[in-house]
Amino acid sequence: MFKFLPTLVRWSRIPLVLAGTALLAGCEYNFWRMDGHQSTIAVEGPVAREQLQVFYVTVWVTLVIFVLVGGVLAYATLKFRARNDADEHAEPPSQSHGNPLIELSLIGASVLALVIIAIPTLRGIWYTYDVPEADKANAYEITAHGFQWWFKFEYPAEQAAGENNTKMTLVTGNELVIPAGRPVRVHLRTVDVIHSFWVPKLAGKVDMIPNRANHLWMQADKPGYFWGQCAEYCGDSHAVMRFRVIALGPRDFNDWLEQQLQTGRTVQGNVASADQPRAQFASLRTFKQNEAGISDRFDLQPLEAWKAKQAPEANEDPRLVARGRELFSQKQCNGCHTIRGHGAGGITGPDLTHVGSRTTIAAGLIENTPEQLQRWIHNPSAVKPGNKMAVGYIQQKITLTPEDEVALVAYLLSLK
Amino acid sequence: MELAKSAYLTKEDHAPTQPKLLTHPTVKAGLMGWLTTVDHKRIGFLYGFFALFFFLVGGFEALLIRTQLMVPNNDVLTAQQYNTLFTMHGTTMIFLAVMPLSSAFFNFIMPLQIGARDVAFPRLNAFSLWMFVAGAIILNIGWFLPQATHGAPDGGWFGYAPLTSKTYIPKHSIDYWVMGLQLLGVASIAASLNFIVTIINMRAPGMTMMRLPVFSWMTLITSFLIILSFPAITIALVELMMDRQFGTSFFEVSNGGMPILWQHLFWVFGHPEVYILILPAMGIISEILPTFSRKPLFGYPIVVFSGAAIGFLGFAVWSHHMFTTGMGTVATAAFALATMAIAVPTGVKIFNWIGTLWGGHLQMRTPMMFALGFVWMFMIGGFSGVMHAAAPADAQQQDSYFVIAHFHYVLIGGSLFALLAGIHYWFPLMFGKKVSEFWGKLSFWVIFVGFNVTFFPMHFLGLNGMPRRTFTYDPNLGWNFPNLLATVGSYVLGIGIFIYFVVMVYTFFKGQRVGRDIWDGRTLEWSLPNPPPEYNYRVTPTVHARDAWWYEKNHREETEKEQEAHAQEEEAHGGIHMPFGSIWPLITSIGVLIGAIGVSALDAGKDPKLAVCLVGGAVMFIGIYFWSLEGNEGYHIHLDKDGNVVREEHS
Amino acid sequence: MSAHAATLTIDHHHDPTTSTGIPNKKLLMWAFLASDCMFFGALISTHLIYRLHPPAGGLDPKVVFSPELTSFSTFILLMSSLMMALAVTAIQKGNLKSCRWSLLATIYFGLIFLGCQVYEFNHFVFEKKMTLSNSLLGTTFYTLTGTHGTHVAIGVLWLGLMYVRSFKIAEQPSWLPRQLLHAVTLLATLVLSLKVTLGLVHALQGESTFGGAMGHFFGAEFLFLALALIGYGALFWFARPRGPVQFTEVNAIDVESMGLYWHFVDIVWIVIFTAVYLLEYI
Amino acid sequence: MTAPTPGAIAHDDHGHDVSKFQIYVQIAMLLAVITGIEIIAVYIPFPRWIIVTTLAVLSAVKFMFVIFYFMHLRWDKPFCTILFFIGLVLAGGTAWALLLLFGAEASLPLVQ
Ligand code: HEA
Ligand code: HEA
Ligand code: HEC
Ligand code: CUA
Ligand SMILES: [Cu+2]
Repeated sequence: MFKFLPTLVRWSRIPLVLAGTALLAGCEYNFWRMDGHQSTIAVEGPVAREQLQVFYVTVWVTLVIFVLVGGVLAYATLKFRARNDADEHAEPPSQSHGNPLIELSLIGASVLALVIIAIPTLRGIWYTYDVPEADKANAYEITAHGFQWWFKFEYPAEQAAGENNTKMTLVTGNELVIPAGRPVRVHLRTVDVIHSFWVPKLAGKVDMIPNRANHLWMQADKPGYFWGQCAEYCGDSHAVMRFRVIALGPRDFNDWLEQQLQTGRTVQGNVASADQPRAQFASLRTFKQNEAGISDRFDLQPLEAWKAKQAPEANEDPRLVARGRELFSQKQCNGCHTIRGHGAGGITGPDLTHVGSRTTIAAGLIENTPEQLQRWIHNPSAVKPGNKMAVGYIQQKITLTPEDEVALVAYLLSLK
Repeated sequence: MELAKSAYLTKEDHAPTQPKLLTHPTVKAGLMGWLTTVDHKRIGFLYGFFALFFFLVGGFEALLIRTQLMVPNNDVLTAQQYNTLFTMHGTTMIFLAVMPLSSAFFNFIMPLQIGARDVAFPRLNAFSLWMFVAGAIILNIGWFLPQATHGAPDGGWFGYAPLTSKTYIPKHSIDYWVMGLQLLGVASIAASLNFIVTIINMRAPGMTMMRLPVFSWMTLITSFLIILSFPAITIALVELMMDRQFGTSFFEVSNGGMPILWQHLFWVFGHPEVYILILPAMGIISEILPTFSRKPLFGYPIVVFSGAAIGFLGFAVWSHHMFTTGMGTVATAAFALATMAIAVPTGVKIFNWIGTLWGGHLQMRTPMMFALGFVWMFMIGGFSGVMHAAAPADAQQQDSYFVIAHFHYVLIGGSLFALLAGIHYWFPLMFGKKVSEFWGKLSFWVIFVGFNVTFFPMHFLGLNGMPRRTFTYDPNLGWNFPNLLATVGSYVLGIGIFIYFVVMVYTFFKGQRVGRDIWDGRTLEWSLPNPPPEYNYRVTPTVHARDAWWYEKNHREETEKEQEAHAQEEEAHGGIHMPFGSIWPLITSIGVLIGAIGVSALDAGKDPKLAVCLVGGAVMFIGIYFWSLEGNEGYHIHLDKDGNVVREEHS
Repeated sequence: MSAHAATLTIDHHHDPTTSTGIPNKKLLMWAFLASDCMFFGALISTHLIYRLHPPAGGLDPKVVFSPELTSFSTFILLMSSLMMALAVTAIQKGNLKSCRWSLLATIYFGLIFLGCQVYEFNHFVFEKKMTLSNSLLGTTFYTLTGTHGTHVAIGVLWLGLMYVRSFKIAEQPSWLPRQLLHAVTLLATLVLSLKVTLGLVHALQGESTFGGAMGHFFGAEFLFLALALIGYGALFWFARPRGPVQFTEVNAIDVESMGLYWHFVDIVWIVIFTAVYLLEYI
Repeated sequence: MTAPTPGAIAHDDHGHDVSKFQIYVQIAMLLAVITGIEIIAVYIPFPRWIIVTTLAVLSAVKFMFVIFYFMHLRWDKPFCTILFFIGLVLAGGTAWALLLLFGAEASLPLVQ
């Protein structure tokens, strides 16, 4: 009845060959190269490089063992298998029981292989744990706080201008700017559940655990734009709890700090004049659930995109911005967000003092464009399920008309 | 059998003094026969049945997961559903599929291998089975209740505090997880205690420990791992339950609690647990390879000893799951080295399996195919394990798809392949039928290819930075193609499993009947007719060598004479003692189930929580009390030379 | 055959029907206790870890604990262990009467221990203001000692049922209702005794004069006292000899396994007493 | 049903049965005394480590007396002892490792 089946099996080699070809074709898709934005192979810092080297040692050692052991296994399987009826019914082979000498030497060999792995492992453990003594003085300190589902970054050394000439520690959200070429020591804290701080190209992850003073260090070889990700399951939106790290050369870094220490930017212009044209952008379209919020263009040169973002928007409408500023407190956005100098001091959500100068919002999830920004404030939970901002909308009965949204977007983007 | 076999029990010969309520159920057929059964083979069969059912459920969940991840930014599932699915997939596969499937073999095969007529405590064995079912029910009950306030567990299979506390997941989903695992723990511990006593005390004469079949050895070691590791998670779960239900502060930071403690307690259990999943598999492989190589296992004592070493070392490496928790240099180094050390005894097993093949006459039957597949796949999984053990490298791999790849290679390529091999291997013994070689091999190849296509790309995904437990990913990270490949692979794998099961069910009903000992086996269970009679051995065998049945086959005359002498002796002592069935283990489990529902599903203040718990407790207590009053009497059967029952004596 | 077996002395340390000579039940018990070591190991570790890192502003255990009471209950538990050991030797020698008395004594010592614990918890909660949820110390302390207490309570229950079982009469099919009734009576009487005793302690503490205390005590507890006394009467009645019972030397293994459990609970307390209580006073 | 063969039963039935009662009572007294010493010891103004060691040793002694005498490990097959000590040693080792891990500097809880 199933006579055709052996033929079928023979024919099934074709899809196998096709699959093989597809695998090779996969090169096109970074499959073998593994040089994506979160690659642990295409590393750009000494910590990640050390970790990669340890990894390579393990790969080579196990590969050699695999070839040896696998070779013997394959040989034994092919050599000793029963090939025909005669083999099947032959007398059983000699019933030998073992050979202690072979066992012992193989055990010895395994131990030796493990020693080869253990040495770089130990070195790596000590190296990656903390900034090397020689560099300690040069290290830059930052405190990262995990929230469900975003990151807050504190710069303990920098005092920023607050309300009415007060000073407060500099705080940013979701985009961490660090000096390139300098070790950065990050203190890891969390306000709720366990999160994990992971910038694959710079350093392996370390968890942010409640009631625990963890830290990690990393260093970027040269200026760059890096993808980060929370790496410990932390509830509904763990998958989209991302962040970015931007490493800048000394000059750029100082300039950036300079700008950040200022209070939120106030747009100058004729607020009263009604005849200025409104900033135009497409009215909110409907987004698919989980729709990507990062454009391909942005991806090509993220660092350039970031730099461009530092300058004020081209077609700013002062009237709209002012309206947005009004709405920000009217709609109680200020209850959760801080905008230094604009009378907003909430700490439930990210600091928005310079939100306009970030390339991404909602914890690295979507690009900071008017369209995406409106998508976010229009319905945060559609972007990020279970989001605390959406919870706030419901609890505080915040509703926004399309006009409100447009104004708020203009205002937020003006905060450079 | 427990005491009946013992000299202490002499009351059977009394006139019946059993009150009505405690008359023993004697039905063997029908639903009641199954519910009251204490026969280790029936219990083993039931374990297997439930385990395979839950394997399909867990596999179905996996397919949903893979479907969601097929393309970037997919929206087949919501984040909530996805998180529930991977939690339940992991929990189901580990606790409701692989563990009970191993347990099915422990129950069915181990007593046969050691030449026993039953386990030491048959009713306790039934109790373990029903507790397992109760735990499975609690774990899955949330699917059928309102998702907003109940829902199935969604805290990840290791349920890290404080995410699982009431503050962050107020709904009952976590309560189900806590209670479900708690009941499964009781079931596993009770079963393991039983196996330990059985293996140590119920061996046939001459079956010394160093003649014990390796599968039975691994049963023993696994049982030890279970009784010694489950208490840690029991305590962790108790603490979590106290936090959730009585407002204690074990993991409550505002009162000084340290959530890291949960991780330690969990992994003190969790790592031995993964060896609980692999050691039975290694036992099965150590039976299959010699049989189909027609040679004894190479280096038997070393294989046994390395199994014990793996079990023992397994308790000293738990923190390798916590390399990224900032343990400090010394602790990290210590656990890294200890973890690497495990590669040595594991390697020893691999070497000895190859040594077994060497110089043999390999018969490439389906079980052998799966067994060889196991050796290859487990080796790959083990190597990625060693890569994890190198702590600095693990800082990049932890919680990435590299881990997913590692543990699916050891869990599927390892545990599951071996269990599937075991099903094929013992199927003729259990049911007297044999799966067609063609279909068996076909299912093997489809599963093998599908499995590798699914999980090999995940290594690359992990190295390319894809974190696990993510319901969505962006298209610009280089993960699209491997994910697509993995999803396609998982469908192929699903088809393979589907073929496997269809063939199995077909064979069960319509398969070709085969005679006894079709593989020319080496261990005692193959000396039995198939399916084995309820009393297993007409005459308790006497063991003269390590591969007892092989020896018997080669010394026919001598053993036959010996057996007849034994048969007469046993007959003179009153025939074969059989334990009565009992309903009380089931009643006790039902009581526990009711209580567990009270604890996990109901809100104090709103529902009659306390009342339900008390009712459950009362039922449980009645069950236990009547169980103890019922006594462990049995009846005797007398057999003729061909194993036909000639007389049954009920006392 | 039973008559035949009874004439033989049973070797309680060797069971010829098992591969190792160790009776199955004994082996089961020891394996279970090995497992229980891990259980209490994890629980005690939790307590010690949090003692290692007490939260700022937490309760000071020195202020909460009282060494006198704990020393007393430790002593009581040790004595119960002695009684348990005697019960086992008694039944092994077929001395049923002595076994029953020892079992009862064990039960009573266990009960006193439980009473002390109830008293202690009460005291801590209401006088020292330490509850399960208001402090980390309360959390770990109550969970640990409460779990131990639960073990003791299960032990008492088991002992009680074993005691009742020792009256199971061989030749009467009506033994079941009598067993059930006996068990219920025993448990009820024990609980009542515990309640009355605690009431007495309470009264003695609350009132300044002995007479006042007695007045208070009888006022509050009279009904329970009366019920308890009736219970004791009933227990005596149940315990009247009624013919040969089905509880002999062959049951020694049952008593012995139960004893193993009981002693284990005792040694856990030895550890708790040192690690939880005494360490705080150094 | 295998009847006990006389051979199996003739096995030494330990002559010390008569004195078991006395052994038990003596051990109980000893345990009580040790407990008393422990209670007093904590108030002695010696360095902490001496007292802690003393307490640990004394408790261990009590522990061993109970398991070897009251639980008759002493008279049982050694396998029972091995079985129990597997659990005891693993539990002790795990507890010890946990305490070390939490004692390490890296594990200090956060103090704000
Ligand atoms: C069947 C289950 C099973 C088995 C057998 C193993 C076996 C091993 N596992 Fe695995 N592991 C899991 C199941 C299993 N694991 C699971 C489920 C997780 C994830 C849990 C979660 O996070 O959800 C995990 C996670 C996990 C981690 C944590 C990763 C992380 O989250 O960061 C680590 C780290 O060290 C690890 C290591 C090892 C090692 C060293 C072995 C060793 O035992 C392997 C030894 C075998 C070999 C090495 C191959 C054969 C040997 C030779 C041929 C000899 C010569 C070889 C050498 C000398 C190298 N495993
Ligand atoms: C023994 C354990 C085991 C087994 C066998 C499997 C089997 C599979 N697992 Fe497993 N998996 C885990 C244990 C296991 N897994 C664990 C512990 C986790 C971690 C969970 C966590 O993070 O908390 C995990 C996580 C996990 C993830 C990661 C999820 C994430 O982190 O986001 C993925 C993703 O691909 C995955 C895929 C698969 C697939 C495709 C299979 C396949 O092998 C499945 C094959 C089976 C089938 C395909 C079934 C076929 C059935 C039919 C065809 C019929 C269906 C019909 C009915 C249901 C009636 N698993
Ligand atoms: C209940 C508190 C709450 C309220 C009210 C609130 N937000 Fe937020 N907001 C948050 C939180 C929390 C986040 C971080 C969300 C995330 O990424 O997970 C956030 C994020 C944002 C971001 C993205 C910041 C970044 O860098 O990723 C913007 C922009 C924003 N909110 C604007 C607003 C505006 C405009 C309003 C008022 C209409 C508002 N928020 C009201 C809590 C709030
Ligand atoms: Cu935060 Cu995952
Ligand atoms: Cu592990």
